[in-house]
Amino acid sequence: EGETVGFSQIGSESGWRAAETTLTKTQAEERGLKLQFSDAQQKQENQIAAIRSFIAQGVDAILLAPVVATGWDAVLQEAKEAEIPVVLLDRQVDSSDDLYLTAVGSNLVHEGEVAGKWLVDSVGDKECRVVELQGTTGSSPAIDRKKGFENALAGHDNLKIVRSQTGDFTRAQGKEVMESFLQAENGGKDICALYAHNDDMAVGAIQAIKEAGLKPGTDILVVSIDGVPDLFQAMANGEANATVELTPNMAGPAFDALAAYWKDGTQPAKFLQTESKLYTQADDPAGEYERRKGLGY
Amino acid sequence: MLLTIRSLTKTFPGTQALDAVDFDLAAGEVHALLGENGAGKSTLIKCLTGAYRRDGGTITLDGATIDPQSTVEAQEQGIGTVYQEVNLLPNLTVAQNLMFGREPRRWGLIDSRALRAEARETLRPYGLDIDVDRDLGSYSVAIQQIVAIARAVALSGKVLILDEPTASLDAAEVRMVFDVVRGLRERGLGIVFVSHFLDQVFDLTDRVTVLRNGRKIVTERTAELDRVKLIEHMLGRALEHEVAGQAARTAAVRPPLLEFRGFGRRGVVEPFDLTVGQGEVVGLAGLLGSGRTESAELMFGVRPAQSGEASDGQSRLDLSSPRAAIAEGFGFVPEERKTDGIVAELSIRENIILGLQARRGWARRIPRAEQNRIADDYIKRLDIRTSGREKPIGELSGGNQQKAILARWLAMNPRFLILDEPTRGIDVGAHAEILRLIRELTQAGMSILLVSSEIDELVASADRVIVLRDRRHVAELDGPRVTGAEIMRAIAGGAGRDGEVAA
Amino acid sequence: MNTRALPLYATVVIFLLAYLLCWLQFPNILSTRVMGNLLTDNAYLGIVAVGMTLVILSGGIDLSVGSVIAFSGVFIAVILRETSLHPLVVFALLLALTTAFGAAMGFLIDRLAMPAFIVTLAGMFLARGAAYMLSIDSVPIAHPFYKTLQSAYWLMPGKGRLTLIGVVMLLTVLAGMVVAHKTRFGASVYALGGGEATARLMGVRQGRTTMLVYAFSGLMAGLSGIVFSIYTGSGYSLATVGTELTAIAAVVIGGTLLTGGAGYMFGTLVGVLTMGLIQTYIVFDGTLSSWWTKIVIGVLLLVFILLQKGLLKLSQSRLAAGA
Amino acid sequence: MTLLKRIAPQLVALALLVALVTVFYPGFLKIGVSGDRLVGPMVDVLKRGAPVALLAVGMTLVIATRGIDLSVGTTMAICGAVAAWAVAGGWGLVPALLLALAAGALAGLWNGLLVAVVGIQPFVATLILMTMGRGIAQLITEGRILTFTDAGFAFFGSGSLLGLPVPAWLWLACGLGMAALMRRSALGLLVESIGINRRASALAGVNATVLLIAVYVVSGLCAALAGIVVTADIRGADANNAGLWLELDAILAVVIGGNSLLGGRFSIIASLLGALIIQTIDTGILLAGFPSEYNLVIKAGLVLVILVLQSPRIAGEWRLWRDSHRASREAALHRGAAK
Ligand SMILES: Nc1ncnc2c1ncn2[C@@H]1O[C@H](COP(=O)(O)OP(=O)(O)OP(=O)(O)O)[C@@H](O)[C@H]1O
Ligand SMILES: Nc1ncnc2c1ncn2[C@@H]1O[C@H](COP(=O)(O)OP(=O)(O)OP(=O)(O)O)[C@@H](O)[C@H]1O
Ligand SMILES: [Mg+2]
Ligand SMILES: [Mg+2]
Repeated sequence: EGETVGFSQIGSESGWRAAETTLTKTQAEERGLKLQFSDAQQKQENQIAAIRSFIAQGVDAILLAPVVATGWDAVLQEAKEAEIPVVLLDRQVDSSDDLYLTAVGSNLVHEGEVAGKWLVDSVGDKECRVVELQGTTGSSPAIDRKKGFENALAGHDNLKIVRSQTGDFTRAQGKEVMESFLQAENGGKDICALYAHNDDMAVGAIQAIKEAGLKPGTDILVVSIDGVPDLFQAMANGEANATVELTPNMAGPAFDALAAYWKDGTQPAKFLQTESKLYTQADDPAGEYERRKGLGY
Repeated sequence: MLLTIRSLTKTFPGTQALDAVDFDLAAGEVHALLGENGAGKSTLIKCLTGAYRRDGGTITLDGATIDPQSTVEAQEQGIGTVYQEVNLLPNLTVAQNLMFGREPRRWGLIDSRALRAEARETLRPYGLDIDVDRDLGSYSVAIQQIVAIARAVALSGKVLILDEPTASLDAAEVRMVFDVVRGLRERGLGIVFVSHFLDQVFDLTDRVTVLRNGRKIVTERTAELDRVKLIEHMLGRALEHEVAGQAARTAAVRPPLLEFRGFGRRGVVEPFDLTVGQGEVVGLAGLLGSGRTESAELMFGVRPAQSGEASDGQSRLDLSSPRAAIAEGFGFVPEERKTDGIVAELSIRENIILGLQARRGWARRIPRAEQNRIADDYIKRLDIRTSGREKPIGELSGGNQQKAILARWLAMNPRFLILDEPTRGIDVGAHAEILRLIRELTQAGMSILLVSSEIDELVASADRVIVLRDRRHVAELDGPRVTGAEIMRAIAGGAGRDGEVAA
Repeated sequence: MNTRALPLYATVVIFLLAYLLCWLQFPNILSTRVMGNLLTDNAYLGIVAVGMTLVILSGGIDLSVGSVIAFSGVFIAVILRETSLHPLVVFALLLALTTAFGAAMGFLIDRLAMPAFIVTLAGMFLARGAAYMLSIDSVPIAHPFYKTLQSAYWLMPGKGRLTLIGVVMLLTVLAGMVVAHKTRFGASVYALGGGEATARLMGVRQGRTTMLVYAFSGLMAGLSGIVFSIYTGSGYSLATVGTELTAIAAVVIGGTLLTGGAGYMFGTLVGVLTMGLIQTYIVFDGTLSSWWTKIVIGVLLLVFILLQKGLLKLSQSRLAAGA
Repeated sequence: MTLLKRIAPQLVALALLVALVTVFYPGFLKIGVSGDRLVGPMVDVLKRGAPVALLAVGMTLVIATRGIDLSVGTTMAICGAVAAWAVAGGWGLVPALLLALAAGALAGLWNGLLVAVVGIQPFVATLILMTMGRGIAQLITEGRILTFTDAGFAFFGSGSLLGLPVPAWLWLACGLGMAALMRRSALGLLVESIGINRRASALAGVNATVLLIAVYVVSGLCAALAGIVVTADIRGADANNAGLWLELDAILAVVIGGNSLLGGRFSIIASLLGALIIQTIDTGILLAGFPSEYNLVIKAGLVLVILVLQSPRIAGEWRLWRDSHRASREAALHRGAAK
């Protein structure tokens, strides 16, 4: 016991990630593990350097939340040669799967599909013009959540994405871009639904909709992804309609898998998928808000 | 003729700097180019060497028409130049400066050893034994000037142009430079020499060309001219009183105004005592680097003193910073006008009222009409040559910039004004004017500290002269002992080394 | 002693001192493994900093380099994916492209008398935008030649790896030293940094030199992009955001004056290693939260700069007193 | 009159840009009324331009002193975090705003001391706070988005006054007020003089050190206002993203405003126009509906074109061409008259 685990986190760019960091730390503490934390400030080069430093230090395992899918072969190979197991958190890499022990995470495309399916189901046969707030241009959640959503809409010609712009995963940009959507779509009267790649943008956009004199959740349906507390609050107020949860507790399953591996070399499955649960206004959003409030979001 | 210039013309916005000027330079002559401040001397040189694009005119060198577009081209054609003020690069070593653009190379790479050797070789005729591997900026202005001259000489195959090369040199160094120039004349080079020191002109040059307001006035053999006539050509009128002779020193004891006791700073100036009387002109004499500027800066709080105190008879003075010194009624016209004096992109008006405004505080702006009045007043009184008060001061000729800085301080009417080389680069007319002004100011009760390398100037205006050597005040001359010979002796360290310290 | 080299000495002394302090706390830091990592992990930064040093010496600044590195990676990855060209050919194409890009910025800066800060800022937007347009996705590079490049290293005693890209970085610094200190072009660069007007009067071909300086920086950014693509084995348009600022900080810590005209190429190497050491120290420590990481990096940066300033003052006054 | 001449290039650029955007989005100039407020893309530009415009006011002064302030973006984040923390903590609106302004002033003071007293080059000195600042902001928010519900505070972000958005009033007041202060008092002259030649100004008795510090403090205060606006706008302090990279936009605005990065003469009004130009580009891109990946290239291209057209060399060539044209026309007239 008392193993040292290095954790290379992407950064702290959103509340969700802060929550993931907090949960990883508390999980490690509960299990009596020593956590070496390194914040990469959104830079892959910092993550690679951190992993190499972990190897040089001789940690017992490495948790990696990769900022991008590509480019990990060499450093993972190094870890493998040093016989240090690596567990990927919440995002995938495109390296060969024998370079890491396992990956814990959700399926980003699937999340988009869940959100899209909810919209398809709730709109029915009505004509619906959808606007989309993308995540940071080029980031894998932005790409995959867009793809999944489009998959779900395929074949339903009454739903059309009429505007799609990046909101950089931030509230401010979400609000600003939504304002311009409203502006461009006849003051918002032509928009029937908003799909945001994360909840923060949705929260910003909800404000923009309110300020334009429309009712978010009623006049414009709002569906987004992540399940952060503020969005549950919005749902409780009837201002948002649905969110797909992405649990920030990725470390728990990771530590479980590591414990088993350390004990007798058990190889876990290569992908431990977390549930992408859909929450709607019917799922006691106020209660969910209370449950999540203190998690460090 | 080696070099022929025909109807050279150059116009700046608002100024006709050169108006169809003709100029000839023979091989084997030193040709003086003279004129008041702003007459167009530097402009002529810059047009000739491609630093400025000329508006019209032809240049012929050795019978062939040339049209240098850049200073490099001029250099390649054998014209080496020392420009006024813009000299060399302080961040490069002496050797790099000397050899810039023609560094010796081995296998395509600069050969540092040969570079140093050649640099030392270039400097040899000037008797300068300095470490050529140190940054040029770490040397005094005088040494930088000699390095610039050495570089230009080395570059000039046919023509050497020197724009006020001697402004910051003292007598011994001037002699050295002149020896080199004479040697070049023997070798058949044509040399253009710009200076406001008429003695040097008569000493060195063969012919003289005078410019006034951008026009050529006359070209004559130096030997056929006398001083008075030359000045008349330059000014377009006779000079009423040239700087010469003794100041009319009154034996009357002046009431003391300021007293410095044990004033000094480690590594800058050794502690000294100094009393300045009401309406008195105290001169500071010494060789370059003897600590005159440093003494002046100490008194003005540029570098605060570490020891000693100053008082005005009633109370102790706070001289911890220029602002404090100004509040005590001090003023300071610095030696390096480009870095310490002018604020180049501001207009003449703004430069003149800057000190006044700073003293009034930012909240109380001097009304525009008042600013205009002050500026116009000094432009007229000091005869600043400009197309208007709104011209950026950086576009004035060097001498006129100096006058504008002087105006800044006069406008503040200090009780004690420190003038560090106030006449450097200033033409004869203005020179006389400034010395007249000094007299006028002292008569009105202002006290003046005059730092100068020109002993004549000190003799002409100072009531008392302090001599510095190696950062120490070594002698004080007053009354009838303020003569050129006495000052020279004290500087050289011959007479009265001891006993006269702070007599 | 020559006063111009003082900042360099100060930088080296501070770096060694810092390394000593780190070693006292984490003995592991003196292993060849960490030293090898320091070279490999900062290879791309070192290369781009060489170009930046020259630009800063000339009195300019190049904000575009981070984006150019990202663009290079994407360019290489996309071309290798779409065509069957050999990577070496692609490298040549890329270097020509980035050099031309740098030269174009230099042209604007000189001919239109526009400030370098702004021109290269636009260049930064442009290069990043071009990378987006090539591909938004991160693109893996699968070419076998890349595997060879990536696995080219020399195993030092103690299991440390001296990688190919680390060596390339050291060679680049060496080349940079030659260019800056041993060629007429280098002398012109220092001259420009010392004062444009004076440099012109002394015979510097300002236009040519400016263009070459930025072209050199573009070349270095391209090379750095190649190294970065080898380092990560992929191209990603969001990579190396803000690297220009890290590079500038490294150059400044290395003792080069931001106003131009004074500094040493070797100092930049030390500056880069110092930045790497700060990173390594923080990872070894492993207790800093995300926000304390940022604060500590800033504080360490400040401490380095203050120490350098202090050391400089001290030795200067020593010299003055001794003289 | 001289002012008009000074800002003419910016006005022309803005007009051309508006025309260009209108081509791609015909409704750009439409202004409607919704309730008691004006709505329309132009109003959006006025509102969305607020952060950059506010930053540009302080940045203009800093740049006039030959400095640069890279830390304004992070200062925004710090001040926003402070304000949100105070409001959420029940301090009340006014103390929260004062606290945020104090934080901005403190950040500016820190920069100013490093630059003016310690003597670190502005780029590096402010780079330090730029690096640290987000960490400090996150320390306050503990990494989450600190939300609040105070309607009074939100008013600064999304309220409106006499039909116009409050942020627009803020930057207009701040910019015009500062411009007036600079020109009515002697501050403008003194700031310009230390920017051109600090040493000479100090020798002439200008209190250069204090003035330099003050300029950075003003920049910090402007950043604080900008931070308040963006925080109020989304009703939450987003320490990570508030003001991210806005320092670059602010510098760009100052330069598009025709101010020299080498210090000296400055015009705040022109910088404000620069900020408007940038915001028009940004809003125009959003409205025109191009795919996101083209945003940067379009912005870079437009900025480059504007800067090239404004560059002193081009202006010089243009004047030369115009003068020679005029001269030849006059000559032709003379000839005509002679006949
Ligand atoms: N760059 C410039 N822009 C505008 N006007 C200029 C510029 N340079 C010189 N002038 C003007 O041209 C005239 C001639 O200046 P120049 O420097 O040639 O005088 P000078 O004879 O060298 O004087 P000095 O003895 O003071 O050095 C002056 O009226 C000056 O104001
Ligand atoms: N010959 C020299 N060799 C080395 N250093 C010198 C020499 N002359 C001057 N210096 C240095 O240059 C600095 C400035 O010299 P400067 O000539 O301005 O001094 P100064 O006493 O004011 O004389 P002046 O007023 O005649 O110029 C001094 O600190 C001095 O140490
Ligand atoms: Mg002259
Ligand atoms: Mg002196």
